[in-house]
Amino acid sequence: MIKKLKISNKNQEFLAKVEELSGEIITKCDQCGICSGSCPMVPEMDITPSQMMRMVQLGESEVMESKAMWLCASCFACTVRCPRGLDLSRVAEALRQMKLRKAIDHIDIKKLPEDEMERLPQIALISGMRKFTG
Amino acid sequence: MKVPYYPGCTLKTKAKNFETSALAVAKKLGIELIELPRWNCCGTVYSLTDDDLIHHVAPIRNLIRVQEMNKNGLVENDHRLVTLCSMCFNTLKRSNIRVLENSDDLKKINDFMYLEEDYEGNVEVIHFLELIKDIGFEKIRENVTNPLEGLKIAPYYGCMLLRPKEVGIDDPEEPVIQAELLSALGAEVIDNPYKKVCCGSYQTIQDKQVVSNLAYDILMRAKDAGAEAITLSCPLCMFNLDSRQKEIKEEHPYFNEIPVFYFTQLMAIGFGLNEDSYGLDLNYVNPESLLLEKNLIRRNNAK
Amino acid sequence: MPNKGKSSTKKKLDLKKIMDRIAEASKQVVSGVEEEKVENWVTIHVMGRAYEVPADLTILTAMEYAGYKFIRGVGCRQGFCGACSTLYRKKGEYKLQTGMACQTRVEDGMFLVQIPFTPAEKPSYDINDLNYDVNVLFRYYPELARCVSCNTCTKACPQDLEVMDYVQAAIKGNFEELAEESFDCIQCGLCAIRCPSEIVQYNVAQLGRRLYGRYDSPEPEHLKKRLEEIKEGKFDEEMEKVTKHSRKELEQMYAERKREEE
Amino acid sequence: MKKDSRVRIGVYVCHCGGNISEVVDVEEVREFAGLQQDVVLSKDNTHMCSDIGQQLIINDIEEHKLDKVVVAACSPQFQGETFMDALEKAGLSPYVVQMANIREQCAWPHYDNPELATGKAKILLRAAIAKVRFSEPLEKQTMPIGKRVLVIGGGIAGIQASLDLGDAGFEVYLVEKEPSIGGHMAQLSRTFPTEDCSACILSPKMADVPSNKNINLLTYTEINNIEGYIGNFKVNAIKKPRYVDMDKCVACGDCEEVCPVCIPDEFEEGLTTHPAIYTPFDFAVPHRNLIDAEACINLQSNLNACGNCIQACKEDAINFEDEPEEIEFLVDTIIVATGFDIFDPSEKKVYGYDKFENVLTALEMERIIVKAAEGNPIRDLGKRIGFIQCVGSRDEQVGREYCSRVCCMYATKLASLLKHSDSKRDIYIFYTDLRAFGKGFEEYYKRAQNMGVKFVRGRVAEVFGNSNNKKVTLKVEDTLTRQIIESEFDTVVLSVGLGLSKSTDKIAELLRLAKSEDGFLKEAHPKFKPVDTNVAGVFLAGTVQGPKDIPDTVAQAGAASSRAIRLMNQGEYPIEPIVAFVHEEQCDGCELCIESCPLDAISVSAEVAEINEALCLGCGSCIASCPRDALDLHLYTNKQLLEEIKNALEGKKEGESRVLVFADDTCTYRLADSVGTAKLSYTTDSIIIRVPSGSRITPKLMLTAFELGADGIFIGDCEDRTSPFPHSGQVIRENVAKVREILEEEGIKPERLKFVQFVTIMLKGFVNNMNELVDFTKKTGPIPQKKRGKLVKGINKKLFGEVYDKKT
Repeated sequence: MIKKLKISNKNQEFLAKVEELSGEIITKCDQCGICSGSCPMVPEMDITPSQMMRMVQLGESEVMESKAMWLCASCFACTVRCPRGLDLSRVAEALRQMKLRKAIDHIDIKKLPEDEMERLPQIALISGMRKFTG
Repeated sequence: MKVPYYPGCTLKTKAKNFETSALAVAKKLGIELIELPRWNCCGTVYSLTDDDLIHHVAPIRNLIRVQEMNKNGLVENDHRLVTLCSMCFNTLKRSNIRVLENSDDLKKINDFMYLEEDYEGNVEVIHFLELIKDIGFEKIRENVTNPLEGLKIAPYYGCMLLRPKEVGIDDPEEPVIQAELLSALGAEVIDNPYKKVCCGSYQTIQDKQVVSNLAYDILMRAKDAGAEAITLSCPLCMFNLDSRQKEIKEEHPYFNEIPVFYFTQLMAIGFGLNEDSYGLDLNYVNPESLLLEKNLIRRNNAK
Repeated sequence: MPNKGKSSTKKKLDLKKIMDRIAEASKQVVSGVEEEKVENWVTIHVMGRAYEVPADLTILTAMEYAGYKFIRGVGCRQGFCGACSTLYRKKGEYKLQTGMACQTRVEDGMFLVQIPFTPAEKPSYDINDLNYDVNVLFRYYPELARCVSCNTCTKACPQDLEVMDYVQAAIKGNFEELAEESFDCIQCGLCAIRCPSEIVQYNVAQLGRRLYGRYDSPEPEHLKKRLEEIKEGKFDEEMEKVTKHSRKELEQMYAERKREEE
Repeated sequence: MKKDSRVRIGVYVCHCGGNISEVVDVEEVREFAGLQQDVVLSKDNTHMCSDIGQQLIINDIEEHKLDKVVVAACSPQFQGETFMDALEKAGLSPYVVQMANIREQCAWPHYDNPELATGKAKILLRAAIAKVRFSEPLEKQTMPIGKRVLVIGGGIAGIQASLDLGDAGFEVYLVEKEPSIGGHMAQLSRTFPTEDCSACILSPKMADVPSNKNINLLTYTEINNIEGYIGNFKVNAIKKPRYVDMDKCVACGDCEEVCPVCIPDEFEEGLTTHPAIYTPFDFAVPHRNLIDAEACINLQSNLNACGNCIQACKEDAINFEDEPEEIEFLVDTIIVATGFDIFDPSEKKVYGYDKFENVLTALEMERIIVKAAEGNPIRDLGKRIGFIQCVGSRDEQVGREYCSRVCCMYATKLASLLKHSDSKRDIYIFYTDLRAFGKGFEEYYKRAQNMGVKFVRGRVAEVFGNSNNKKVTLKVEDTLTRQIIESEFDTVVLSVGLGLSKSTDKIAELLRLAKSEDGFLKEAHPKFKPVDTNVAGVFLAGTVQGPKDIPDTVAQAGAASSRAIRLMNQGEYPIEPIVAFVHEEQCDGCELCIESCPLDAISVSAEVAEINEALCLGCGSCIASCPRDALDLHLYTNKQLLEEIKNALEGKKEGESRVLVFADDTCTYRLADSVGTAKLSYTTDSIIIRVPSGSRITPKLMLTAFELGADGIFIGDCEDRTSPFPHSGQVIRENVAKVREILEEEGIKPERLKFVQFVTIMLKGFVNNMNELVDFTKKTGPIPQKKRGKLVKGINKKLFGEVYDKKT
């Protein structure tokens, strides 16, 4: 059903926090969608990157429940193409860090099956733990 | 010419073939890659939040080791640090840029590592491909004794070598550096439109299905364009594009596998070096049938 | 139904007697101290509470002097068993120092707390069915991948080991360096307590040393030769002779034994 | 009252209907003025600016033989002109009146403290009297100016301007580097929003140009050099050789049949070719052939490889000995109309313009549509066509953040033309904001939607090729439904943005024209002088000043012509009297001052510096470069400023700290007035002294002010971007740095000297800066007299070092 959204400066703190952590001026994004068109992970996502930016702009903290922010592979395809010079990978990192820094890990490494643990190279384990655990 | 060299954690075990082929190739080109003493893991991913300094300690300590190498004469006044894995290259170079642009971050990091000497900021992080480009593809051509005739290869760049702009070693939209290298080796270069699409990187530990879907797209695009093999320069891309072909096969039974090489392996083959420097045993998709078909390796030592 | 109730009444424990014997034992350790002879005293704060103790005692003996009874967190008293790990700050210094209670002399104004046991889960494994590969370390200690190389562990190590170096060696899969660098580790847990990535360095090192020992470290030649000699019965006759003597005679023989020159 | 034969000054203190008298004790100030040296009469009046007030002054000048007048009232920027006219009516030079700003810069900001306000009013008045005492009776000067104008660029802007000026009877030189006039408009198919055919409306206008006797049309000609100034621009141009005699050639086309060479046709954006000898396009003006020297094999092999065209030409018009011809002429004003270049899409590799055949620029599409309409189509566009908007506009990645304004509408036009010619076509326009802002635009946009052109809100991320078919795939997010579109198209049109044409850089350099941040040429003032430039007599018209459509371009061409006519019509051009001049007796021709002037207005001949008054803008930044104090500035002479400073600092009580504020006329002085008007109060320990630019205050004057008792100096100027003077900010920074160094050597805190650049809306900023500096001087206490004494001694040696010792 269509959600009623109250636009007020009440949810400014969420926007301010994300802007501070990411160092990006999120209100600068004019929703052109180039990031979504460039993102390799977008087929797996529940909301598109530009939608993620829009939710942050409006201070909708429900964005923290999205799958998309965890699917970002920090590959900077959006960064090199954003016409407004924004770095969406830093916004996604900020969202992830707001969860991880409260010691809420995104994955439980122990649940990885044994054969996976045998095959995974260190570079996968280290980068994965860095991005998915606080 | 002696140059400080940073292997990166995976190049000692799962990606040993990347290192062995690179060292052999470098030696042939007259470059001695001197491994950084007491190097530590680069942290793999550059930390993107503004207020996070701790994750820059690891990369900067490696740069201090380069300073030490110059001071204790291991290398003569060469402040370049050559990396092989594009992830290490990206992380080290970006941390270097960050502290050079932000002097009080550098001061904090130097204060934190009070057991180490201060990082003075004069190290230049480069990738092995840049070193080859400086030497010139002509010199590469001269060293080729076993040209890769008839081998159709689609170079794959991924993201860490090209993006973001202040770090990339080539044009982020139309990279050509691997293509030039491969043609210097005599191979036929195939342009894969997905050559700069990310392999999914660390998503591979969260959901291997996501990565295998992406890898399937990238590999199919290359095969559609006529490629018989892929070259790349990162152990994580290698895992996601090479080892994950196991998962791709399970989902797409008629998908026939395509060998994936580190570009240094093909250089070693092209230079006709002895075969144990190729390290083909560590490649998941066995490339030997392809190489035999193009008679680039001899029958007797094929497994 | 376990017969729990029955066994407990059978032999009534005399708790008071036990406590007295312990107090007697600890007193006996500290008995050498005559208060009036001591010239200089220092104030130390144990878990926040101040005590006046003689200046030349170690943290361990000073705490015992102050009346602490150690059931856990004490062992060899010689600094090599790693049981009495302690965190302390000296007066006016921001640095958080580490040390073995039995090896660190008290100083005036020292704030200290003993960490009898570093909470660390110890996964069980059978060394024989592990293959000699770096991923084994990650399988049992995945947090190893979280190391940010901040070197805090090295600063915490009372044995002055290059802890971060051997953790990095573990990540690189260089078992030899891991075994070499971590050899003198006394498992005191101070590195693990301080690690921001929650790595249990000493357990990782232990697994690494076992794997290296089991699969890689060179066979000790002289040990192999000696084992053959025993198998061939070279020492049977002497063994026979020794087992005949009584305990007293053995103690006697031991005291008079011929010492090898230094 | 004291009588003194030397100078007779009249002082008038205004009540301003209570605005001043309610705060400042006007009687006390009037009496104080009367006691000042050379003041022969001092009166007060309720409204000095009224006719009665002015008449009072005129009568007194007559009756009391006054030489100079001081009016203590409002801001000179408010009523300055009124009193200058009054003096002129009374037969005096308009430049011997001085206003003391005791309303906006005294009564209003210090309304809460009448006693201190009165004290400050007296100081302001005494400083004004000192300044007027040494004012020079200058006459208004003018320069003769003719009726000749140069129009650079033969696009629609240049054509329209030339026709307007030609019709108005002015002699026009229209210089166009291409073989024909017409510019990019000639290439267009139809024009939005009316869809009338571009060639049909343009060719009659083009035909009017050669038939207008006042216009000298110089095509295939490039500007080589321009020197001089308004009323005296010396232009040197080079007419490239056409190798075809313009009088004989009738453009019959016989030569084109026999020419073996064929090269890409620039006019057709390279889609078709033409022989080495060709006509630019069918309605070209002049409609003559020419030979492309690089392509012609005969010219390349010194005339013995071919010659077919010579035989074929019945009019014997081919002339291989043609040489470039240098032309020189004088003009009084210049209109720059050099137009735009489209963004080169190969810079945006992600759209694959160089990789895929069927990815075109909008200009190429224009030619394709024209050719199709003429019946010889060049290319089959297929059924599915996609337009990509904002290619090279609104994009920081290619350093072009501005919107090119025209692409949304030309894309809509091309789409509706394509839909019109084949309704089964499936046409999409991928946009972020569809900008249809002009007259009739919205209706035209709706019409296109009615025709079934589909508009998708999302910016295309990438164009992929397909190996199996010729089509290309667009990857774009439809941001309204948050879905990712990946679909094939037969043709993709890149709506490329507009950028400054490359050839303009040279013109801008020659005329020293500034560029705005978007890279186009900068207008003197975005609102009030949109077609003027910072160089007198040079005007802009069309897309050279920024992207715009044809109606706006034509309007600007008319505006530029009228601005030029406004100057040339009077036959003389008034010179602002605020210009630099040289005390010849002190100048030893050391030439140090030459580089200091950004407009090269200073030259040295016969060992004496000379100022070109037409070029000098009056910023005064050259004065600091002269070690001999030989340079000066009318209306703000060294003597006047010295006296003004001395009187502003006199009578400082014990422990009182006084700050001098040198406010530049364009930004800071106007800002101080608006602070007063807004009744924002600030400290009374500050005296504002008006200067044309902050760079007028030389290090010597600053140090003298410190020596005479100033505890703090505050220089205010415009920001570099908005300053009317090209490099005043830079000069001030250098001067301030030198003075701070000397202050530090003498153990005086350098923070006492402050330089702030203002925008005229920073009211709070002005007040805070002012209060901060005064608080700082109060906190650190007044400068000990012993230290003040050593500041100016040997100042030239410190500032100029060995140069100063150069023995003449």
